[in-house]
Amino acid sequence: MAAPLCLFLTRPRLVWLFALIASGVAFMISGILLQQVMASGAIIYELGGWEAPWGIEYRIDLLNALLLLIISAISTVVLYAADVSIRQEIPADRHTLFYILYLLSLSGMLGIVATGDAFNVFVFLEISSLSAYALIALGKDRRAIWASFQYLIMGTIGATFILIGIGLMYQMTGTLNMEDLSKRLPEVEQTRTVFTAFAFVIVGICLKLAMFPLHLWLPNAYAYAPSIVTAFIAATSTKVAVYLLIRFTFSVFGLSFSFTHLPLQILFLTLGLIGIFAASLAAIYQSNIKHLFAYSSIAQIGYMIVGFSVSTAAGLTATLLHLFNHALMKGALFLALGAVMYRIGSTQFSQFQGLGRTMPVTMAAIVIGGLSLIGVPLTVGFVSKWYLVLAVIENGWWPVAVLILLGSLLAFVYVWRIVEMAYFKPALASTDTIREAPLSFLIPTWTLVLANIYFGIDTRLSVQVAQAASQSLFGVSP
Amino acid sequence: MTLESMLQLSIILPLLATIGIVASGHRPNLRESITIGTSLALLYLVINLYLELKQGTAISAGWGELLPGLKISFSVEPLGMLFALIASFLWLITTVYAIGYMRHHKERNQTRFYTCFAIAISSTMGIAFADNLFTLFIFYEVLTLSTYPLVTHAGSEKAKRGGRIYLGILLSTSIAFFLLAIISTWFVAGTLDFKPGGVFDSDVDKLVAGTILVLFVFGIGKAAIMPFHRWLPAAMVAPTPVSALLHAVAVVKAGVFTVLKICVFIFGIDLLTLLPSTQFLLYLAGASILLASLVALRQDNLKARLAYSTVSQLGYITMGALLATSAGVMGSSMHIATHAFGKITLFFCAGAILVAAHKSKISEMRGLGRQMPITMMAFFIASLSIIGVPPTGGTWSKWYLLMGTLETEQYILMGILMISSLLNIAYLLPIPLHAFFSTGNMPSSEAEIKEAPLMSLIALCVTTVGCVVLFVYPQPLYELTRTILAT
Amino acid sequence: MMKDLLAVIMLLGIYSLLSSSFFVVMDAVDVAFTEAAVGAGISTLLMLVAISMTGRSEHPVRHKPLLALAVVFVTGSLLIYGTLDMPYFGSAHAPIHQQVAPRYINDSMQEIGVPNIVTSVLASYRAYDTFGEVVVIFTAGIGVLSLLSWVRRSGYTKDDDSYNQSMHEQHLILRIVTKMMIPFILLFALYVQFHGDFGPGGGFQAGVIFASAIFLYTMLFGMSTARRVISQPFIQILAATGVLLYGSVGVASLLNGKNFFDYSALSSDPVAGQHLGILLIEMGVGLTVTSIMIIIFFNFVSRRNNLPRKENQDI
Amino acid sequence: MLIGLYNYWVVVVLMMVGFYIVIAHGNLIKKIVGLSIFQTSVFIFYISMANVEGGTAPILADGIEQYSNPLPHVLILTAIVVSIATTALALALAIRLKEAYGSIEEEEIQNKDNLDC
Repeated sequence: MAAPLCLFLTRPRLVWLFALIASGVAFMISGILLQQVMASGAIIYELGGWEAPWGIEYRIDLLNALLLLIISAISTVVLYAADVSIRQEIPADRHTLFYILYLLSLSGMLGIVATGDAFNVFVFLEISSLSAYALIALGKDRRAIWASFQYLIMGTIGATFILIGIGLMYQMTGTLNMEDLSKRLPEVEQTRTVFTAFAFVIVGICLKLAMFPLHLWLPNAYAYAPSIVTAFIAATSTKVAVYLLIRFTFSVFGLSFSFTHLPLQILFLTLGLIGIFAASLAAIYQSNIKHLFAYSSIAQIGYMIVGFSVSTAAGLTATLLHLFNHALMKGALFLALGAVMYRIGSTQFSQFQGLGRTMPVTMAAIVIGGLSLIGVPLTVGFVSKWYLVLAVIENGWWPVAVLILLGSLLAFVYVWRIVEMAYFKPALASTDTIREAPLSFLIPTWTLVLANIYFGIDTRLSVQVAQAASQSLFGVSP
Repeated sequence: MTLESMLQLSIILPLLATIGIVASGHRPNLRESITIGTSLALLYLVINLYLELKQGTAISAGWGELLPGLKISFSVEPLGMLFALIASFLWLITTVYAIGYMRHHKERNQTRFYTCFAIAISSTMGIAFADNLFTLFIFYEVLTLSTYPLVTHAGSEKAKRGGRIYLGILLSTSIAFFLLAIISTWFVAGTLDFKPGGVFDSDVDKLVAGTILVLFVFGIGKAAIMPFHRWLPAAMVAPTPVSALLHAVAVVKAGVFTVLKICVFIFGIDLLTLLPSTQFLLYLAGASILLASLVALRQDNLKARLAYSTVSQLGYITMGALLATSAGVMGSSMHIATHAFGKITLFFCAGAILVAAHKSKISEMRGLGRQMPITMMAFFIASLSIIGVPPTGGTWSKWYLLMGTLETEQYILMGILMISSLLNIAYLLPIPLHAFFSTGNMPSSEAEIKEAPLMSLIALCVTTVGCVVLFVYPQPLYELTRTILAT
Repeated sequence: MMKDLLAVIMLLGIYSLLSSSFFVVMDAVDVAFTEAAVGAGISTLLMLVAISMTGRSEHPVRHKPLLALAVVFVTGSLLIYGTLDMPYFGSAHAPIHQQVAPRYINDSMQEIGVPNIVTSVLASYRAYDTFGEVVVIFTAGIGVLSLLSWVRRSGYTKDDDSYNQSMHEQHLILRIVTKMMIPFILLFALYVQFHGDFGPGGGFQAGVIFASAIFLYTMLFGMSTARRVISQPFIQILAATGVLLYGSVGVASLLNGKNFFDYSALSSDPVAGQHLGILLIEMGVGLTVTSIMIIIFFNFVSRRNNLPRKENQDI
Repeated sequence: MLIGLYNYWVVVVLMMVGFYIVIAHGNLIKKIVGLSIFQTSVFIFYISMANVEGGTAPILADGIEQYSNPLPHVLILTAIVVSIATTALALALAIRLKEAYGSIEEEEIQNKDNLDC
């Protein structure tokens, strides 16, 4: 059942169309998967026909099914725009390589999410990261290479940390399968080794996650990568890291361990909040819009962390919702930026003057995406903020709720800067002749924007899945 | 046409009009006929709804559920009806006025102006007919956003600064406090629907409910309670029709309307009297009334003076709502109407003076009554209405507000109301009096000053007459406000 | 603090070699084999090529080690703290030896029929991991290609060749010895490839050895000669074929109605099927690793050859 | 107790040496070297874990009862491949950086970047 997912792990030398089809197929499969999981509970697929602790299995429950859907959907949509953008931003002889890397990265992420084996996670993490490094380095600017190198160092340290953590866990339990781990860990949970294992896994994941103090690699990596890559990575890779965080703390280590033995709750809460504010403030002062949204990503990750730290089903629901919604927003925003890049060749703030008139459709997309980021009603951003604040209040953390709302105010400030620039200033002479972006950009961008609005109004699907997923996580863990 | 669709149409119609306005952007005549046509149609719709309401028909419509329990839905009730009537009627008048003003002033970006105007009215209708807090909140935010381009219409650095203050205060209060209050209400009461008598259980924690009340009152920045009133004077950089409709009528009234609605239908007046924070807020409103009046005295710019006067008048309405007696609520809702007519007239006059005489400073207006007698006469009558002197509508609302303070034995507040009326006299009446009875200090330019454009003149006469009619024939207003608490 | 990067890299090579001998002591022969080939061999080589381009001395830049030291100290002490509750080194009763591993040790002979347990775990029980591993190396290859591949393909002038030629003339003895050695190395690689079932070795190690033979050839006979023998597109196809071969083994079992990578589907006799499967995927691994290693190396070297010329042009 | 764990402690020290090089050094090649050391140390850690006293290499043969644990070996085989892949990519990036900036020192690169802005 899950195996067709692997089909596209095979890689002939391919072109855009093939990549698009592959990604589309993955999307459809994950859609079907989600339906099946909703209907009949977790799907287990044993690779190689060996049962779980010995072989490697795929274990798809609601949580990963949701993630699979998000990742493959975003990737499909983004790929659709890739053709045009890539032709301009990357030299011709690298195109095939680009698509290969892109697919590799995609399959890496899907692999991380689907697998039920801790070590397998590490392997796929490396696949997706290595291809991401290379993709980022394809950026035109020479700073892209430097950003990529920084990312590589940080990412590898993170991965090695995770490896150490997995090793320690393995040493204490003798198993690598997540399900098995979660059964055996409680027996040894008082040991210092398990504590250390947990710490290493978490720190490693947080590096990948770009959680606040460990976020330094992210802005440059996002800003200098080719636009398509930014759109793809921004919308998916941090989500995968959040998934891992949830998976390890809730499923593998179990709620009681993660939150009662350790001061994790307060730690994450503080870091999340600081992240929201520091990154939002940083975003306000950026002069490059890609940088701006990169910082906003860090801030949004802060929200997810806060939801996570609430450690109730409601909080987790909020996090998952935000995961889903943020992927939609950032996908749309970075794609729209890609369109701007395509026409103007820069995403410098000053270049945005008057763009509201020269590229109205693209700018409208950015505005709606931005509103969603702020959390204005009728967009997805509102839905997740609503649940987040509700979850926080449920726990009686009033000040946190106020801070979250203040955070969205900061988001408003940086989004509004763009709006003002684009709509209330006359166009620059140099950009006066710019035309609207080509359709192949507009269609995917607006697909995501409309998804933003659709899921902001008809929230049944996303909320239900998120709720069910978080409840099942809480049901599993004692 | 069913009533339900009529209700929905009253919200959608202005939105539909925006399409026409944008499409006909290059033909001003067509564009403005569309605007006027739409406003006529809207008024017709609202009056129809009013007549139905009078016969006791319940009208409601839903647009589906956003989250479980979070519906977007509308219904007609007397308070909202009152607000909708005022807003739709004054939209018509203001449009007429705006056409004269904008053409005479040769403003740029007129299409954007009319478009945003229509969106603003649509969201005002949404606010008026909202059936729950959530719906109200959405339209509240839409109103803020759609009026921003109107405030910064001039495009100058000053306008932009004003716009930023406007947007900054309104949005930050609404997100940081209003939304928080809504979510807390949801959390405590489990519903956001407006219900007569309130949604909170009677045994709700007084402290929690009190905090929520404070959050609401602060969060509704549009009600311009001090210390969140700064946006209102800042927004005066807008063209006069905008100041007139939005900052005298739609926006601020949306604010106080929301306060009133929350007091009556979320808390319920019974609960309201029990809350510890009500006292505090009452005195805050009182302080707001007095301070704003004092500040108004010192303003030389006419529009700024009017703006501070608005801040002070809004304090009346908030205070009336918080008094939590039927007289107070009635006074408040009447004051929404009477103040709307009075203030819009004043703004129309200010605009007319600006257009015709290019004057915005009060000190320059001496002797202007001879050149612009109609305008100044209207100004005089409207001032009387604001002060609350017969034969104007303002008399009634002030009367009921005073009754409210008496009933609750809030003698201090009563004193405040009295003093503030005196202050009103002090900062409003001198203007027309000087205009008529002093000699001008710039004789050279006065010869060229003529009466305002005809369209604008018609508009301000209509509203002036409105002020008087409200005094002579307050029956419908009374009926409507009386039923607010009865439902 | 070593300022000479060459020395640093040589030390790293020695470190790798030492750790590989440590692996032998620890009874991990397969790993030792790989570490020796990769850590001490390939990666040292690649680093050397790299510093030949980037310069071999480190600038004496002052860095602020305090923060780094603090971080390292905290991490280190956390780890030490973590070790306190670990089972003792070498203890046979540690949970790690109780849970999953016994199955491999006791039953793999019946289930798979391959004496080298590492191979059977690698290629069958955890085939998916290995597949991932192949994909990782493939990714790296593609990544390097995308970073370094030279845009102009026909960038070799006569000068370069003659320059190379003259250099190589001087190493006549070396050339002859190497020429003689290369077939043996290749042969050894093949042996390792197919003998992986019984002794240490397998596709990965074989691939590395195979590639190193070609490196040797390249180093002595020059890039252009090597390019003539093995063209870049050809290798790329080879690399992709390797991954595909691996993947299609999985798909084949899928089509036969079993799970992905369930080799028992490949033949009527499950054990024989396992054998066949392992053989095939080891080939896939070998193929990919060889070609990717060659791709990486070629791209590094050709980048280097292009570098000085580019600078000349700049001047 | 000390004897039982000394092996791990040595490994920890090695790891930290590598880790220190990665974060403290400005030279990119040295960073990569540090990463290598860091990763190799983790490998040693895994392999130590797999060792059983009196065991032999996990290749089945007659007359031997005690084998080392094969699973970590497998994991480390994979991990070694991952590490060489990372190293190769990192080196490639370093070469490109050298071409683009004319330097492989972290500080110099950052300085040049700042000049750009």
